[in-house]
Amino acid sequence: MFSPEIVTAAVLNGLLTGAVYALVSVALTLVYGVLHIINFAHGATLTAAMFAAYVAWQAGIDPLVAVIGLAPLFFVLGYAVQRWIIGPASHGEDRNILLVTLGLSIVIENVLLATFRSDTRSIDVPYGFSSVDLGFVFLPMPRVIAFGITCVVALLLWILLARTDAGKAIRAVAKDKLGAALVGIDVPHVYAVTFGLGAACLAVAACVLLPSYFVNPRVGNAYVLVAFTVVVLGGMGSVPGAVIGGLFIGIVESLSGLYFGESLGQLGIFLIFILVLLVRPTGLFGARA
Amino acid sequence: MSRSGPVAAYGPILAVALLLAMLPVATSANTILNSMVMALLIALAGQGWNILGGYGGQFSFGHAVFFGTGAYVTALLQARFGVNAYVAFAAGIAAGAMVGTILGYLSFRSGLRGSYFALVTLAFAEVFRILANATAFTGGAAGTLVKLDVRPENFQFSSRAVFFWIALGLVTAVMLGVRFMERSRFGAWLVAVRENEDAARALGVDTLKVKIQAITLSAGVTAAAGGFYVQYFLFIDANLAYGTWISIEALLVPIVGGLGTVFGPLIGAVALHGLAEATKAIAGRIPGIDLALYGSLLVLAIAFAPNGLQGLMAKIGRGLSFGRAP
Amino acid sequence: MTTHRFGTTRRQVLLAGAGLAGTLGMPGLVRAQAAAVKVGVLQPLTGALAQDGQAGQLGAELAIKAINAAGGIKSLGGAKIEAVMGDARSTPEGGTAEVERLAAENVSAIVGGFASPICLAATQAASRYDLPYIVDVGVNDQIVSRGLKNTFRFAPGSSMVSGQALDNLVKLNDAAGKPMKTVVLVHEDGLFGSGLAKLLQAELPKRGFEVIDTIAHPTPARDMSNVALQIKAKNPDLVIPSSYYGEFVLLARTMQQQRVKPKGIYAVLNGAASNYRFVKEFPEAAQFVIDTNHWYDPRNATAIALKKEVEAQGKFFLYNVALNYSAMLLLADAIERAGSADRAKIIAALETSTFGGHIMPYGPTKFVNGQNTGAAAVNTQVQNGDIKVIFPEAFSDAKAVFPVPA
Amino acid sequence: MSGPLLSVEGASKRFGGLLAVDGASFTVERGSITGLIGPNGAGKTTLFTLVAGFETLTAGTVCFKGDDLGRMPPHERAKRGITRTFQIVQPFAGLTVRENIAVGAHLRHAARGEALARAEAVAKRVGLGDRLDQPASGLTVAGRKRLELARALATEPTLLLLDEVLAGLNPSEVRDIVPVIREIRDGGVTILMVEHVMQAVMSLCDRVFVLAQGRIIAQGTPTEVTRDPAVVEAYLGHGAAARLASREVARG
Repeated sequence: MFSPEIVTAAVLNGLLTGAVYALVSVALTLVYGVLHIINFAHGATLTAAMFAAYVAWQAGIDPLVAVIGLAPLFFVLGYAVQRWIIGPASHGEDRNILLVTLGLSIVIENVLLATFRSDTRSIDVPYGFSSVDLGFVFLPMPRVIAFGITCVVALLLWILLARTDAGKAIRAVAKDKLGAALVGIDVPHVYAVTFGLGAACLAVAACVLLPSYFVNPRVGNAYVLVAFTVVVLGGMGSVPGAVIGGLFIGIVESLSGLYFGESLGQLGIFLIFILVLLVRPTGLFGARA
Repeated sequence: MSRSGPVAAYGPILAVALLLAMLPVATSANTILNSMVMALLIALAGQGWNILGGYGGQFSFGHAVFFGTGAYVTALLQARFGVNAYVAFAAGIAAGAMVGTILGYLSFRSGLRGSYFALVTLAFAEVFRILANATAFTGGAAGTLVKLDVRPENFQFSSRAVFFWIALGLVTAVMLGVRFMERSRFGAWLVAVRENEDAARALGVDTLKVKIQAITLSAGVTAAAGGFYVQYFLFIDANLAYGTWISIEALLVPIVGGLGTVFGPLIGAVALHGLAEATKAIAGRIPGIDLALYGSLLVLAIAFAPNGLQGLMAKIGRGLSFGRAP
Repeated sequence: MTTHRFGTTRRQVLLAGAGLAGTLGMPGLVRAQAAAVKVGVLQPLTGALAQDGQAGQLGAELAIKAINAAGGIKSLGGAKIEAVMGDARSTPEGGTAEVERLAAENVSAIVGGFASPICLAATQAASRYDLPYIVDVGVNDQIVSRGLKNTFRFAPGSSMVSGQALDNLVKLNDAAGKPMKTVVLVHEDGLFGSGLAKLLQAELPKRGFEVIDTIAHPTPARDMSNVALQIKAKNPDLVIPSSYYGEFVLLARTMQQQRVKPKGIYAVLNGAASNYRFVKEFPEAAQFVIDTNHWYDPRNATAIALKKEVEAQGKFFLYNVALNYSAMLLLADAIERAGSADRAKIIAALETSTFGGHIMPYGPTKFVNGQNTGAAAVNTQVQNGDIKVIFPEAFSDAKAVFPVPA
Repeated sequence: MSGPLLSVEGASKRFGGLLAVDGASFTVERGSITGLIGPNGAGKTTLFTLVAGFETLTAGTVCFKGDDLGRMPPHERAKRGITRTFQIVQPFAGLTVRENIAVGAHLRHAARGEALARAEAVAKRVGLGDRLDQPASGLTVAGRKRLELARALATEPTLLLLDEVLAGLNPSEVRDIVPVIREIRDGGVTILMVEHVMQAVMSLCDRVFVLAQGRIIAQGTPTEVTRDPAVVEAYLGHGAAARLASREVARG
């Protein structure tokens, strides 16, 4: 039905889109894996980060430069929010965490609305319209860069988790928070660090997303459901699972969009999501719940 | 509560209902009536959620799937097949309940619990939303309009007060039903499932069956809210029917009001509705400020009343009685 | 029936007030005491449609400012118009709740709504009070086809717009020597996109065009690469998109990235091609995009002055501003002729309106079953960083660039 | 009626590479208290869950009143008259003692009033009569053990499966609860218990089966079994029996 060129191009495009999904999902899965909560404020945080990148751009800083400052900034913000708002307000109860993050997402979205109004804004970076020409397909430069940065971030995160003491502490808390507390790990601190890492990942995602996308006070929500799908597919709490799952979903979405239409393409994602949950809720890529 | 007689059990519900029923007599302000109709509608949807989430401990993030099915079936049967509105409304409830049975069978049979169950419901709602948006039969993205023909036999009334009474009647009936459930074997088993599934199974509780029955009931009640929505606004589209807003409202009100309690959803709905109106009145003209305030107050409420408003009131009550003690 | 009794009572009070003003018959005295006429301005100020809602509100406010500055409603002794703002929160429930509040605050009429679902719910709620309601944008045809006596739509509905879009396209194409033969339709699967696509699919072949593909996409869409790729593969002469702002921006940008260059982009009721933000942010991607949409009359002196005023506030002169400005003037004219703030009289005055003092490229207003048959959409084209009207010629301020030079 | 109440034939359960229960066979006679003992990791609890239906057999059969239970789920078994307790107590924490027990009573009594009355009676039997309206979460460990027992008893079982119901109790608490268990049996309920507290096993059980590494290695009265060299070896390690025997010979 479609020529091989288009199909190949669709796969490559899906891969590039998938990289952003991966980044957004890594943040989600990290928080889930350690805190065992579903963070309802995930989308709003992404939106906030995109507005931060937008403000930086208005001040003359390219998002790809701004990321150097925004990622640490969002780490600190994420840390603070978990440590001093979500943690204390939720009294450690799952349903309260759910409500607190829900409340936070309402606050974030509407503060953004009050500040920036609801206009959909986009930025025109110098490399915005340049492409990598593969002969049969043009790959948009901003998204190629996004792909590269995602790979770097995933690698850094993996090193952090696997090779550093902080990573060990995070993994210990994820496995058994009581045990971790018994051996002297400061669990609230680890929670906050994890939350901060998640927010930092979102800041990176925001910075690579902005040059090729747009921003308005509700934009983050478009990525949340997909991120959930990716996280479930990759196994809740599994970082490598989220990366592979993100890329996979990107390709599936692209191809099903091509063959079944864009609207039903998203349907395809959710059907996969439901199927995986019903058949193998621990995810396709291992990671025992 | 376990040994109270029928008067203590059902009396307060009827008393509250009677008191509320006076509202249209006390005020003819349609602003208030409309606002209360919406609050009751959310209370109804939330009571549905409460049956499964509050009593059964199965948190759904996708009750929109039931609300929307109730709404669409009610609307489509009238708009496409000229079915009588009341029949369509009943069919909407049945259809919603059926979707609940199927969804429950699929997910509970696979042993989904906790976050996994929450996510699968979310995904189902999203699938229904996309389908309703893309299918010609549902009117696609343009939605379905019920013909405006204000006659009581069409479940359309010129007076907001009548809608108010109907909504109140539905909420009251469901509250009585939930109280009855609380005092039945099914209710005891459902709570046992929430508290500890393995222990319940050991005591002879068919947990799968109980959960499926609970989600069926739950879905039927929330579907009733959807059907009522259609009769009130005479219009439904995919985002209204299956959007996340109703899933969130439905879970928010019982949690805020008091999870697994008969009055929780009603208290939560009235409180949250009042909060939204109040913040709107305070916030002035900059868009978003009111909702930001609303969100902040929500977070504060959870921080200081973690067991819902009823828990808070109970705490205050205890505090007062301790204070009075010599 | 409580509501009706309540409504009647209020109306009787108002009637008594108007009668009093009439019997006094002393303009000077009355002017000093003339009670303001309350008018509801209902817009989605928060939520998904807030951008449009805020623009609409601005238009209504500017109109009220102008009316009051010019002496208010003369037949009511110079009564000022007082706006009561309502936020529909981008949902039908929100719209209904605000109509109830506005009705309780005794407004004489309501202007606005913007989105079709909001308009459907709000007009119906207003009809309970026989409260005149002027729909500003809401293009769904069912808004005015339900037989609500209180409902008037100043702007064209979707069938009118799409009919005009087709007619104008044929004329443009004929004038250019029929360079366009093949068409790809791209539409959002939301409220107006799918209906429009269906209509175009049926009508275009009758007018000599071949629709070689129809591509639907969701809102929000995260990626338009596939759509661009498919367009590239089909290589049509003309692309007809109907999408909301964000998605069209994505599409236009992606097409540019993928070097997809059809001979023309002819949009219908497009969110972006008539939006200065898009033109400003992506001048290259926006260049020569044609839209069929609501637009102000660029030759109208008031419109030009108004545009300056809005832009001086650092805001964009979106069509919502012009439409709500005009709709409010239309309402003021009806109140003037009714000589009363009474709802029924305003409805009667609107029914017989021939109002021509608006800033839209329309003829005199004439309502048939609530629809202004004098309304019309025009073709705009982005030319060198500005949005120009290119068709019909009676209102144009630039010549069409059609087809786009390769 | 003839034949044992419960007979397990060649029961095996494999978890991945681990054979937790390996062809175990034993019987429980009507009206008896039968013990299932063995060192840690012997597979007692697994065998127990197989009988209760919480796990399915890899091989073998579990017959109750002569019928093969096959893959019957736990709640069906409870209806047939097999009810278990949990080693780690699993109270319905949010409910009162009365409501907890009523859940069990509802199995045979649909009406709420009856179930509550029944719960009260059972609570008195196990010594919880004065704590009926306390929340279950507020009970002491001993109280929770009694609650576990009461809930199971409220289902009116024919065969009661007690999983280390005495574990975690101090000696005086054990002394208090042993007669309760005996009374239950005297009331006509057959009991199969997995137990670690040997003192209780010795005083309660009519017959004992010893499980080691997934196999039944010995059976008999408590006294017989404790003299069995295989059992001593299983508990104390290889060669222990011989050493003990030689010591006794030397003393004798």
